[in-house]
Amino acid sequence: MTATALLPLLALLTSLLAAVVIFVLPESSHRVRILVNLMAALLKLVIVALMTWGVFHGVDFSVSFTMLPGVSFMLRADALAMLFAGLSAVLWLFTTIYAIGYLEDSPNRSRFFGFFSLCVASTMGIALAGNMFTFFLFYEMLTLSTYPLVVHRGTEKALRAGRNYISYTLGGGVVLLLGIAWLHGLAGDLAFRETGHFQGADPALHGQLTLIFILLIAGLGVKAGMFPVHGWLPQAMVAPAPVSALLHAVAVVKAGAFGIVRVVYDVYGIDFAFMLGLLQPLAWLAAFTILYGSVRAMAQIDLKRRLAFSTISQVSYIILGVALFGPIGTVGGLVHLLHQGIMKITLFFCAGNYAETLGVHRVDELDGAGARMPATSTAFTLAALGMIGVPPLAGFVTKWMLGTGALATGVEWAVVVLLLSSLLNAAYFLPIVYRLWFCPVAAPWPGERRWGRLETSAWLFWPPLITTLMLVLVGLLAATAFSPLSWAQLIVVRMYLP
Amino acid sequence: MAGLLFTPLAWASLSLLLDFRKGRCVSWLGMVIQVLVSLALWYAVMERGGFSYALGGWEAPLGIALRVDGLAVTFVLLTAAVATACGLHAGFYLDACKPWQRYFWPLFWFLWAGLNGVWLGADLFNLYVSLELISLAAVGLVALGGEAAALRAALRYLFAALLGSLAYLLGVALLYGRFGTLSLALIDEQLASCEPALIVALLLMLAGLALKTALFPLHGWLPPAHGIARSPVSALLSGLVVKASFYIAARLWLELGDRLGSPWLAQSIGALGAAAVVWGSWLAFRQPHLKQVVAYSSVAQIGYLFLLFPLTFAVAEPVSLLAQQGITLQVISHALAKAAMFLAAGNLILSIRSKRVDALAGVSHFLPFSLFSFGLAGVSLMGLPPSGGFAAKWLLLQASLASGQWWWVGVLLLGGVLAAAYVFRIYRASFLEVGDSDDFYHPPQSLEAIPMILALLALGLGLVAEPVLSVLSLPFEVTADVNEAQL
Amino acid sequence: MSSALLYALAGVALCGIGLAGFLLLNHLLRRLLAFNLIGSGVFLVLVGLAQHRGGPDPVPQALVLTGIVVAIAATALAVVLIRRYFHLTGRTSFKAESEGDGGGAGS
Amino acid sequence: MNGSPPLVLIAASILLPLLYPLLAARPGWHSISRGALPLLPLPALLLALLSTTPWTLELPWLLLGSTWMLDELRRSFLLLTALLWGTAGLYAVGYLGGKHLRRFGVFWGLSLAGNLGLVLAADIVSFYMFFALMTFAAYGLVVHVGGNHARFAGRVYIVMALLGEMAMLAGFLLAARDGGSLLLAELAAGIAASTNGWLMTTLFIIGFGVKAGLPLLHFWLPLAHPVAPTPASAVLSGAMVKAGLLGWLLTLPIGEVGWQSWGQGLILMGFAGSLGAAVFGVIQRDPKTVLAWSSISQMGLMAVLVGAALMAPGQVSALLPVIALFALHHGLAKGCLFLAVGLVIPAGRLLQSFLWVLLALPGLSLVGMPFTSGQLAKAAMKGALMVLPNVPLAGLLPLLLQAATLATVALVVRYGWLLWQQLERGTIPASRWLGWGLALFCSAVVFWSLPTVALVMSD
Repeated sequence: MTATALLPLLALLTSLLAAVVIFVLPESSHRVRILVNLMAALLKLVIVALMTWGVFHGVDFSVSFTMLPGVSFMLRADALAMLFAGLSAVLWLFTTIYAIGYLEDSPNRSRFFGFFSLCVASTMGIALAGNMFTFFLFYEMLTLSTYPLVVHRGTEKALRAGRNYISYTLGGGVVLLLGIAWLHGLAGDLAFRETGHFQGADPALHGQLTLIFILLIAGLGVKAGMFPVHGWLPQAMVAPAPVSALLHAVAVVKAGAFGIVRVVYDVYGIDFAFMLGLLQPLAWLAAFTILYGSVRAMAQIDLKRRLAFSTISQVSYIILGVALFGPIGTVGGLVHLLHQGIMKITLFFCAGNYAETLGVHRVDELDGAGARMPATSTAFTLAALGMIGVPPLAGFVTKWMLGTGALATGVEWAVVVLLLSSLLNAAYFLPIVYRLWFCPVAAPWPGERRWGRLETSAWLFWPPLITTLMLVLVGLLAATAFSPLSWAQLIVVRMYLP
Repeated sequence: MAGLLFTPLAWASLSLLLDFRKGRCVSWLGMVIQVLVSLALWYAVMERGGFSYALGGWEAPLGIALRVDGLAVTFVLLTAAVATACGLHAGFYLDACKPWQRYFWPLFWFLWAGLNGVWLGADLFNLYVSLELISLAAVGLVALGGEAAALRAALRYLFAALLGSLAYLLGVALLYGRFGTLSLALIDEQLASCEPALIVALLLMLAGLALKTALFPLHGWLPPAHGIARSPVSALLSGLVVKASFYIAARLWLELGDRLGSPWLAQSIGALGAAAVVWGSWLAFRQPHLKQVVAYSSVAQIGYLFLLFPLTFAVAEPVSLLAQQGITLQVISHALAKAAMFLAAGNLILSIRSKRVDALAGVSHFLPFSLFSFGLAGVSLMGLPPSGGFAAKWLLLQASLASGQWWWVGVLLLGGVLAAAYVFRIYRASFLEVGDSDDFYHPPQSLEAIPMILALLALGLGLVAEPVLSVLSLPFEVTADVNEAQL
Repeated sequence: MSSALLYALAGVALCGIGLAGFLLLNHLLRRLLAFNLIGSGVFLVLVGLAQHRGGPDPVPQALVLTGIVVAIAATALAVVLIRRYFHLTGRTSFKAESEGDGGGAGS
Repeated sequence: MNGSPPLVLIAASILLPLLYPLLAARPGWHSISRGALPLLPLPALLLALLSTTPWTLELPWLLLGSTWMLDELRRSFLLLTALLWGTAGLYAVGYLGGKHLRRFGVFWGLSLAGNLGLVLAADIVSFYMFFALMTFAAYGLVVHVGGNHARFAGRVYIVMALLGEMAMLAGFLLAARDGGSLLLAELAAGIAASTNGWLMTTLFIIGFGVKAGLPLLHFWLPLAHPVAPTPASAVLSGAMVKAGLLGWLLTLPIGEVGWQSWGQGLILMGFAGSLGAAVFGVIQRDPKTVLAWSSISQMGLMAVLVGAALMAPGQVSALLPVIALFALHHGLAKGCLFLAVGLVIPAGRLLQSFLWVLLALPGLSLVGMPFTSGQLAKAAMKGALMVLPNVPLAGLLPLLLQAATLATVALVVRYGWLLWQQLERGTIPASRWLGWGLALFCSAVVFWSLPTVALVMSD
């Protein structure tokens, strides 16, 4: 087996094997587990970096074998895959570090980290999947491996959220499966290809293809938290903070969004999807979700719930970008995949820090937290501003690209949506920022813990700061060669100019 | 090949003479031999294709004709795997102190012999005998629990099985009266036109077999029997025994159905299967006892199998092939997954000392291993990738879409969702945190490892479905040189 | 009407009677007997219908012999179970207990 | 980069205030971080003084590819910004107590970095970035004091600022598409050529109008400027509102033909603001509020000048220096006036009279008294406006200008009266005196020798 075939498998196996090792380790061997976790995360980062470098230079990493008659299991690393793989590899490292600190002294860590690794393995698989079938395989694996994470706390509330989560996602999975199976029956085993497969499809098939498209998007939309199938997301907030971070920033919602990108570009082909008249409704739906999520977020008092509705809103940016039918909009959507991940993970890390260090979960309890935890609050503030789209932070770059893309294709109303959404974002983020910095402490923190020199445990302290640095840098240095923006441009160049 | 039948029979007699512990040692040796023989058969079929073999040189109809092809050898291997796992598990699981437990081993071996007889049987009457052997052994195993409820379940099972067998036998009688032969292959050759008597015969046989397979609405006997039996027994029954009668029904249908069947018949059998999927799953969701959940899940999963009938009737050859492959994978994956599930459920029940689902609270804290096996098996039942259940579902989906019978698509998908509902109900119960005290019994690791291995096999089946299916499609060629096949 | 057909029809009639008994009777032993009746009917059909080559056909005879052996074994097993059941519960039918709680005392 | 100052100076002028928060946020370093306040704009001041020739700096790695530059217009704004922030910073050293000092330092540094950066920025994205940085950081200055008033003012400020930012962003997005370039310099041509020109112009007028206190967009100004700490009010009113003016100058299609009516509209709005603000201003009871209304009034006059430039493409080269001059004059004078609110009356009678003379000086300058910067600015403005063709209400123009002067007088008198009543006896730290004195010195003396002023005068 050559190196090009080996690397994608290795990228997958690092976390898969880590999961197995962690499951086998006894609950009490914390040090070994930490070591395994970190080593696997670092190793994966190296592998992904290698592959990214290779893909940049046009190396084709792929491996496949036949699973069922007419269906093959296929891993392939193209530029788009590396975008997502890179995101999950980088953020996995930080989330792992964070989770180690967050779950210190809590029960069931073996189970938690096992499924955590499994979840990342699935995400990696989703990123590297070379056809719809393989994608679905990992997509469902993701559903299953996140369930134990969501219900980790084992409370009645967590279990209810878990049931909701699993009903939504499995339901979506069923719809997706139907779409994929139908498509497979119609067109055979479809490997992802930059220009799609249906460029010159028989007009008689258009009706069926439209229906399949709707099925696929509906199935994927569940995970992407699109209206009206977003209901699981705010409830899944009962999960521990690192899980929420992972769910929102990397794994679940992104898997849905990434799948939609794959379907639109690499299965249907953007031109064909446009010709079928499918992108317009998708854009409307995305726009509505953007506004809906923001409006709902304003009414939430629980910090993590507010963040959850914000995710619903933000993920639809990606879909909007895809649906804009233009290279610049696509760049915006793809970049948002990454940027939103970095920003959202920072926000969740911070929310987790407040909860863990101060015992604070609600927005109105945050008064004056800025003075007590300045670094965390700075991170939160910057990420929130980034979400609003304040330059030079990550969110601005995407908003700018999306806006430019919308204008370039003559979709002026999308710009209005973007601006409105920015205002709404400001309306629900800025009050928090205000409370952090400008309100005096009203009452002693309900569950404050002292950690010595740093404002919180070092495991919890550094990850949000590093991701904050990243979210500043990806915006500030957007024009440099290996920035997410440039990478997205590379993808789009390869997608639009085959 | 004869070894496959004789080894179990010999061991059955042998272990009849011994008590439970000695029988255990002897039986383990027998399992090794049996597995080796099965592998050898597989090797032989791979080398030179399937073949027929007359036992002891006696030709049919008075002799016992055996016939092996890719499908048969797949099932032989499956039986070897599942039975070995259950046997190993039973060796640790069953309470050696109770005197009547020593009958486990003979019954176990008779069961195995009967199963191999069904897989390899070439004529209708030998299939009947094998079926009866299976039924009697299985009833015995169910009754092994010794309590009144177990006896009651066993009796109900026995009556259902006997009635089914007789209906089948009546069909056989009618066929023999018409053709004067018992060989399926010969009947297939002679069958030209569709006569009412033949249709009655086919219907009788199918009805009898459906009763034995516990097709909805004839499933009433199964949940009590499977639920009350000891876990390794339940695993055997659910994993293998019901598949035997289905195997015969499927072979009948595939040989004769295209001429004797009608769209109406095919669709109504499919509809019954669909009803089983929905109803079984729903009942599984409602059960208060863990093993009852698993047992009703069997009813639902068996429902899928009967989709074979509509999906192979009057459709193009490739579609029919897809459906057959799908059903075969479903049989295999269900056998593995359900065996794993029953064994894991047995472990869980040992640990929590209660059979109720709501007693599982807190288990995930201390017994993740068995729970994990249970969950992995559940993945296959739900038909989620990469499990064998998913591969099967995928093929069936393709077959339904390609044959234009899209209504089965809904059944397949709905079944998956319902399966998820009852599997996650168990999970939900076990994830509930109730205090930190570990007052659970921890079963030995070997008990925990066995269901895990089975579950992993079920899960991995999807990834290696292609090689498995290639064994399935090994060609059949009649070889005169029968002596070589004496294994 | 040939004698063969007569046998067969008689067999079918026996089957019918047995089946009715099997479904309608509650007492376990009676059900067992009804089962045996069905069995006899089936054997009669098997032997009766297979006369079409003029003389008696040895194959069905052999088959019926085997079938009888199987039926005896099954009956014996059933009797044992019924007896044990009666000892344990004092009942001779399923009806007395509520249906469907077979989950009883397994594992 | 030919003839331009060293790169390190450019970098330092932005980075020093930008990174200052890191210093300010350190606990226990109060005196150091407080003492560093006046030093922050020094590199920028040096940069403004040294840049005798325009320069351009390409930063392709920054954001979406950035360009910074300094031309004559920007240079005068940079001078104003640096001078005012410097003197206000000096004043702040003596003004600030220990309470929330770290927070104040953080926002001060960030606002300053934004204010300086937006002057240097020559491309849309970095301009917008610095503008937003200033806007958001200034919120921290506005609400610094705390309490209901400040919170309300802050809320009005941030809501209006956000609306402005959105209008700006929409305008920039449209302009970037139609102009096909991210350079500010090419915006005007792009807008003029586009069919959506009117939309972009409206968006820019609104977007920057919020900052510049255009009538109907001014609500935040009389609320926010008074509640901020005095040095912050000074920079808000003196320097930051000018950012709105600069935004207009950089984005509106100035110098393009065919925008007469827009120019006329802006002129009318400007006069309306200038006169209307006086009406509201004279009924206020807080000197700082009066000053805030005065800022609106003065910014109205500057809007008149921008309108004039929009109206008469031919006159742009003459008008721009005038606007820059006016901005410089107003910024420094207004800064002095704001800082004066925080002073006290000294003991000696002679000293008192001297103080009152000095206190009156910037006010008189605003009015346009001879030998003050105001006279020069007003004269330049009058001269520029009078030669314009087709000014709306051409006949009324002298009258309007007179009225505007009268409005200024009324406001200054009101301010003086209130100050007379409110100033108390007492002692204040020397640096407060020093800061105010320096501001006054700049406004009254240094002004005349500033390079841009010298340039205008030589014309």
